Amino acid sequence: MSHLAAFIREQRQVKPILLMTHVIYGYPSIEDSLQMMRTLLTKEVAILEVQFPFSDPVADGPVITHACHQALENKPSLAQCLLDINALAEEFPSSKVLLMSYLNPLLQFGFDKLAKAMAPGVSGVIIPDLPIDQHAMLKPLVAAKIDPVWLMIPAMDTARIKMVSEHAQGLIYCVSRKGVTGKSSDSTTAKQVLSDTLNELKPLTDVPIALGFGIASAEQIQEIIGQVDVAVVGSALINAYIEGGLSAFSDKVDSLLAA
Amino acid sequence: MSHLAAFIREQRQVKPILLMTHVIYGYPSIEDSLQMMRTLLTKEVAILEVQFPFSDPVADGPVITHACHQALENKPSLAQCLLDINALAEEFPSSKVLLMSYLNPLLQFGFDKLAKAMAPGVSGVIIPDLPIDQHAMLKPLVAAKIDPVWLMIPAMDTARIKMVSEHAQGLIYCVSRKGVTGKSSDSTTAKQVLSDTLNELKPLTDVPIALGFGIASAEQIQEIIGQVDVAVVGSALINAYIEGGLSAFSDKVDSLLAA
Amino acid sequence: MSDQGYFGQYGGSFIPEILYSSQQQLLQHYQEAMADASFIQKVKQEMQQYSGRPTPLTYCANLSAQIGGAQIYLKREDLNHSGAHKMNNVIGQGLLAKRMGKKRVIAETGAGQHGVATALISARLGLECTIYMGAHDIERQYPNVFWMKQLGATVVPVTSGSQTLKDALDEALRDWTDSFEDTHYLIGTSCGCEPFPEMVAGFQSVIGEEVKDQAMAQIGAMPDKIYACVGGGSNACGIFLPFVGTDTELVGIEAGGSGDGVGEHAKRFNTDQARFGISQGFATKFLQDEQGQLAPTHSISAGLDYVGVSPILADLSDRGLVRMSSAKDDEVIAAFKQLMLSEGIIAALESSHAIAGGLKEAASLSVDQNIVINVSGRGDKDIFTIASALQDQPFNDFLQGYLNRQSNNQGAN
Amino acid sequence: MSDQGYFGQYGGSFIPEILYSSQQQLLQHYQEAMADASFIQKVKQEMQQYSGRPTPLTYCANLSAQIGGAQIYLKREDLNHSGAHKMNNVIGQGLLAKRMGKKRVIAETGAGQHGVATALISARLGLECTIYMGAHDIERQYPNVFWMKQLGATVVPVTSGSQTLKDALDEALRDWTDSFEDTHYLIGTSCGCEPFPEMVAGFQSVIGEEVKDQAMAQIGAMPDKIYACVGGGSNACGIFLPFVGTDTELVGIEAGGSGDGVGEHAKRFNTDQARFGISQGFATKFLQDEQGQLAPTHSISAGLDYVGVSPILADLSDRGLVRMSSAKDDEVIAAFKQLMLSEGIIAALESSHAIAGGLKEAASLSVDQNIVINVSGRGDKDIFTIASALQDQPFNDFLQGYLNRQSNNQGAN
Ligand SMILES: Cc1ncc(COP(=O)(O)O)c(C=O)c1O
Ligand SMILES: Cc1ncc(COP(=O)(O)O)c(C=O)c1O
Repeated sequence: MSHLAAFIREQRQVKPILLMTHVIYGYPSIEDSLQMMRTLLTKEVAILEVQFPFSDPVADGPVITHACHQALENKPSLAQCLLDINALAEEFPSSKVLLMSYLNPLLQFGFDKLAKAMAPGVSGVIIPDLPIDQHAMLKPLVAAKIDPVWLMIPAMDTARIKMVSEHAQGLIYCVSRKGVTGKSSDSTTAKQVLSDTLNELKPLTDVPIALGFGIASAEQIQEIIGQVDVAVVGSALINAYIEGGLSAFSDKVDSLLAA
Repeated sequence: MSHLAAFIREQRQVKPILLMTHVIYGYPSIEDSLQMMRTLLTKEVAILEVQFPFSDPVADGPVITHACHQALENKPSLAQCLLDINALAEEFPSSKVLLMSYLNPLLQFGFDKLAKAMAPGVSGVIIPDLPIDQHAMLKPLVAAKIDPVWLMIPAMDTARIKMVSEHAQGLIYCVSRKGVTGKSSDSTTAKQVLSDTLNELKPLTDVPIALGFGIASAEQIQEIIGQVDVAVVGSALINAYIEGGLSAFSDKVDSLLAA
Repeated sequence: MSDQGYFGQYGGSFIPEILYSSQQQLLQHYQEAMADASFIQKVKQEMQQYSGRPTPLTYCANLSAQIGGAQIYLKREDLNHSGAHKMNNVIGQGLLAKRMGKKRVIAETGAGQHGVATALISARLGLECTIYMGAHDIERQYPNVFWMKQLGATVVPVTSGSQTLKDALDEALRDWTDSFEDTHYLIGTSCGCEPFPEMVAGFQSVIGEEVKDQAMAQIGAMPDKIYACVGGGSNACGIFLPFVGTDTELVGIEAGGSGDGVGEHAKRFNTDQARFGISQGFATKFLQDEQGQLAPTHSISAGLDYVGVSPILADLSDRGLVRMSSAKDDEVIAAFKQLMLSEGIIAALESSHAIAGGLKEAASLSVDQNIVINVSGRGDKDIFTIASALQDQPFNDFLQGYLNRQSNNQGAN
Repeated sequence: MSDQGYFGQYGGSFIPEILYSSQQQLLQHYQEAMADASFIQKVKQEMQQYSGRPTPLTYCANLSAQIGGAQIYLKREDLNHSGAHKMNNVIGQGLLAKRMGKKRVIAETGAGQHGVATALISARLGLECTIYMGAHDIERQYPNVFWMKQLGATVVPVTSGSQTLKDALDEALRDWTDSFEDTHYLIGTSCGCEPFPEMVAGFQSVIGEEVKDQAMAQIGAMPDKIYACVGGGSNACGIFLPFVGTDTELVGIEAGGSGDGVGEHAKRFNTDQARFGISQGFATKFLQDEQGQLAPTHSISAGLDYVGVSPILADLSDRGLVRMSSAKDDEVIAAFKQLMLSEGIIAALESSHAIAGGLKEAASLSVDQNIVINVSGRGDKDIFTIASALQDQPFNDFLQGYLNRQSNNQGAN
């Protein structure tokens, strides 16, 4: 079975919920972004999600979109990104590293080539503009035991939840109902819909579940303990960096880990 | 028969050609325009043509048009104009005074009223935008023995030349073939057409003939001696005034009279 | 239609003798052309294939509901090539000028709409083109001047008198007295000496003819009332004439301007500042002072501030066959906005007078009555006037930015 | 037409999962609507009664003679309400949005033409309207922004990325992921996820359908070649599709820009700077770098500089059913002028690309061949660009004078 799934289950033995944190490769500079990753890995964050920037990140909100465009100023290359994060994965075996990007940069790189370049250290990939219907595109990754992390949303219809559960391997990434990254949706109804959907999913699969979009504090993480295995924090960390640089970033991570 | 015609014939006994000069009532000021008229009459110019300004003088060129608009700044009234020029006519019996204006100011004044107000001193009226076909409009003037001075042009068709000759009384005003006041048309062909037309007219009437438009010098006057009874000078005098004021105006008159 | 060029006491021909023969020539060719089915066909064809006629009749559901009275339909002359009804007239006269063998046309223009239309048809028909435009109007309407020049026309600024439309007309007449042998005077509205009022109204009557068919097809009845703005009167004549003497009431809307004082409006009806007069080649109601001097005019829409009016409308009004009303500048802006917001149609400010007049009266009509308002032209040409009226700062910033870029470029060259 | 939203290898649906259900809803309603004769009838009626269709086919005698080759005809989409073919699409999608019970529409716009068209139809149909427009484009095209705002639309400047059309599209998609329950995304060209490319091309196909009838009536034969400019591809699809597989050759003209360097043009064909890619919801040829980052574009016409192209055209080109060519900025200005001076038609700079392409090829055709060039829009909107290209000083003086009057007025208030 999936290394990623196994890793998460093992960690969950001791932790009520795991933290998955997000860094953009090349923001604010390639050096600093690697520094952020190091910080996170040193603090033993369970999962590190590295976003390779794309010029048109339609699923991202203003904070990450802006950060991606700044990152692109530094002309990041996907090949180098994968070398760098493989090295980190090797250096910090007690965390898992995931790649996140949009379809086109990966498509241009080529999925066969990508499968090779992600191995051995990058466990999975998140592609927000690749719908589950297109799962066949990722065959080369699956063949190489790299887990596509499919997204699901609350109130997704049953047929599609099934499709996700059938193709899920290491992790299922559940995002809040509406909008783009950085927007929290904490209306009670939204929460109700979410738990209904999770209840519909869980009987269908034993793949671990991550919940993301809009989680910015330890409190919010506390709230979802018991519902999912992994809490994803993205924009909140970038905001911390924007406000206070690397040290604020580091403090933010600590406060989240305290959850 | 017409006093005006009689006057011209009488003068022509001693002069090869008579001079008809043009002044705009109210330009540059009512006072100065009266002063110009006095100058002309003192020099015993045969005929004084006084133009009562109109806002839209379509048959006039830039010089007179501009002068008319300046004259209007002084808010001239036709009633006062007629009083003023009647007084001059009385003061200088050895010249004849004609009124020139466009149709609308006269129409608004009313032709019955106009007939009364022109008498006794103003012998005739020139209305460039009143075609001969409309002669009936001037009945009240004709009844009061005030002469409509009809315009004719070279190459006018025979029927219309006839019409003019039938309705002409004191003077027929022949203008050059094309364009507006201030434009001379001294091409030889133009001259030929002109004399052809005059030759067509003369057998039909013994009313004196004036020739106008573009006559600016004694030489030009010399040239038409024998062809017509009266030479009309308009813009040239205003140009003289514009260039050198009243004295230049006066000198210009002298040079013209020297013809 | 006219009797020797007269419409009741109005109309006629009061032009310098010099123009007599060219006017007679025009008259004769016009009458011949109108009797020539192939010419009529050619005009029809150019109106369709070049200008896109027929223009639609647009039902305004939202606007009618908002007003809560009559059902409101718009005749969409704004969809003509050039963006105004002016195109109908220039197509007709342009083809006539070609038929007469003229090499050149001249025209007067106020807003510049007729100037642009004339420049367009001149390019299309291969005629030289000179446009007379008041220096004052040029200042206000430069974008139209820009296009005229781009189209190869010579634009002559008229600096005499009030430097507006009437002076441009005077100047065009002066040019014509000098050039009639090879030049046609392509007058832009239903004014001037015979046969211009009848000719222009005739070419524009395609508007009303279409409305008849469209009303039958879309309403199933003739409209109860038709509204048109009245400058010189050509769009009004065009939509009115086919309905004269029918049960449809015809309402002309003049420029009420900013007030009723002399020079504050362009009303030739319902004011004692205008009365019978003769100038610019014809007899009609002119705004004039007691001395008979033509008076200054004002309107927020450059296309409506003309001192005279079509002799055809003056006569129809005397005979009670057309009713004349007016709309003030502020009512016009309000109507412009209401139409824009409720139906997504940007009408010319000239046309917005008709809309203001129509909406005002529609309210008191019943829901089973139908009115047609003539949208004589489109309003994008009026962006400077509208932006100014609304004091739109971003527009000023945009212009400033453009100017800055320009001076930089020129620096670079 | 499409196979599950695919056109060969292009098209498809690559959107965030969040949009899946609203896309499915749109797909279903679209298919139902297309099967509903009364809906089709309603679209036809609005196209005629609101936008003035059919637009004419104009024969250009002077231009054809000048070129000395094929007979040149123009399809006059510039005579649509709003001044461009964009109106055909917004009428169709606007009525569909109403049918779906949506209260609001959102749209991306580059030049602002689609933004204005969307704002117009939104006012007409009583829909709330939000337009996303690159901050950079807003600066260049403020007059269109002015009208959108006057029409009651909310215009959101997009300050991310290149601040042009593609970023506006990204931002509109982001809005949609948040608002799809009551909002229809009214995309402006034949791009995006299923069913947008097919739907937009379908509503635009009225152009080509009309050309078929008009060619028969006016030429007595189908045209030998048809030319259209290609930005996103909607006007090209509209005039091409009814002719695909016939003997008429279909030629698309892209923006050749100022040169062939990266960021100097907007060619997605005949350049190795563009290749198969997937973004903005669909697969097509995208201008992109080796990392797959979408590339910057340039064109003198804001409406053509889009980084992708309709998947329908990408496929037709692969299959040899459409030929792709391009015209450079300076050729475009020259063609714009030549058409204006010879026929009195002021074409949009976008459309002038098609004219440049058509005239270039017409010369080498025989006089008994016929070509149709699609004039997708009118050019008065481009006055700032043209005046700048021609460095027209009087225009600058006019603007300066306007600004001076403005500051005086504001002083007065
Ligand atoms: C759009 C529009 N409507 C109306 C007019 C007024 O002219 P008329 O009264 O001859 O229709 C003009 C004149 O420029 C115009 O441009
Ligand atoms: C007049 C005009 N033509 C063409 C285009 C390009 O769009 P498309 O390729 O979808 O027709 C635009 C886009 O703004 C436009 O305004």
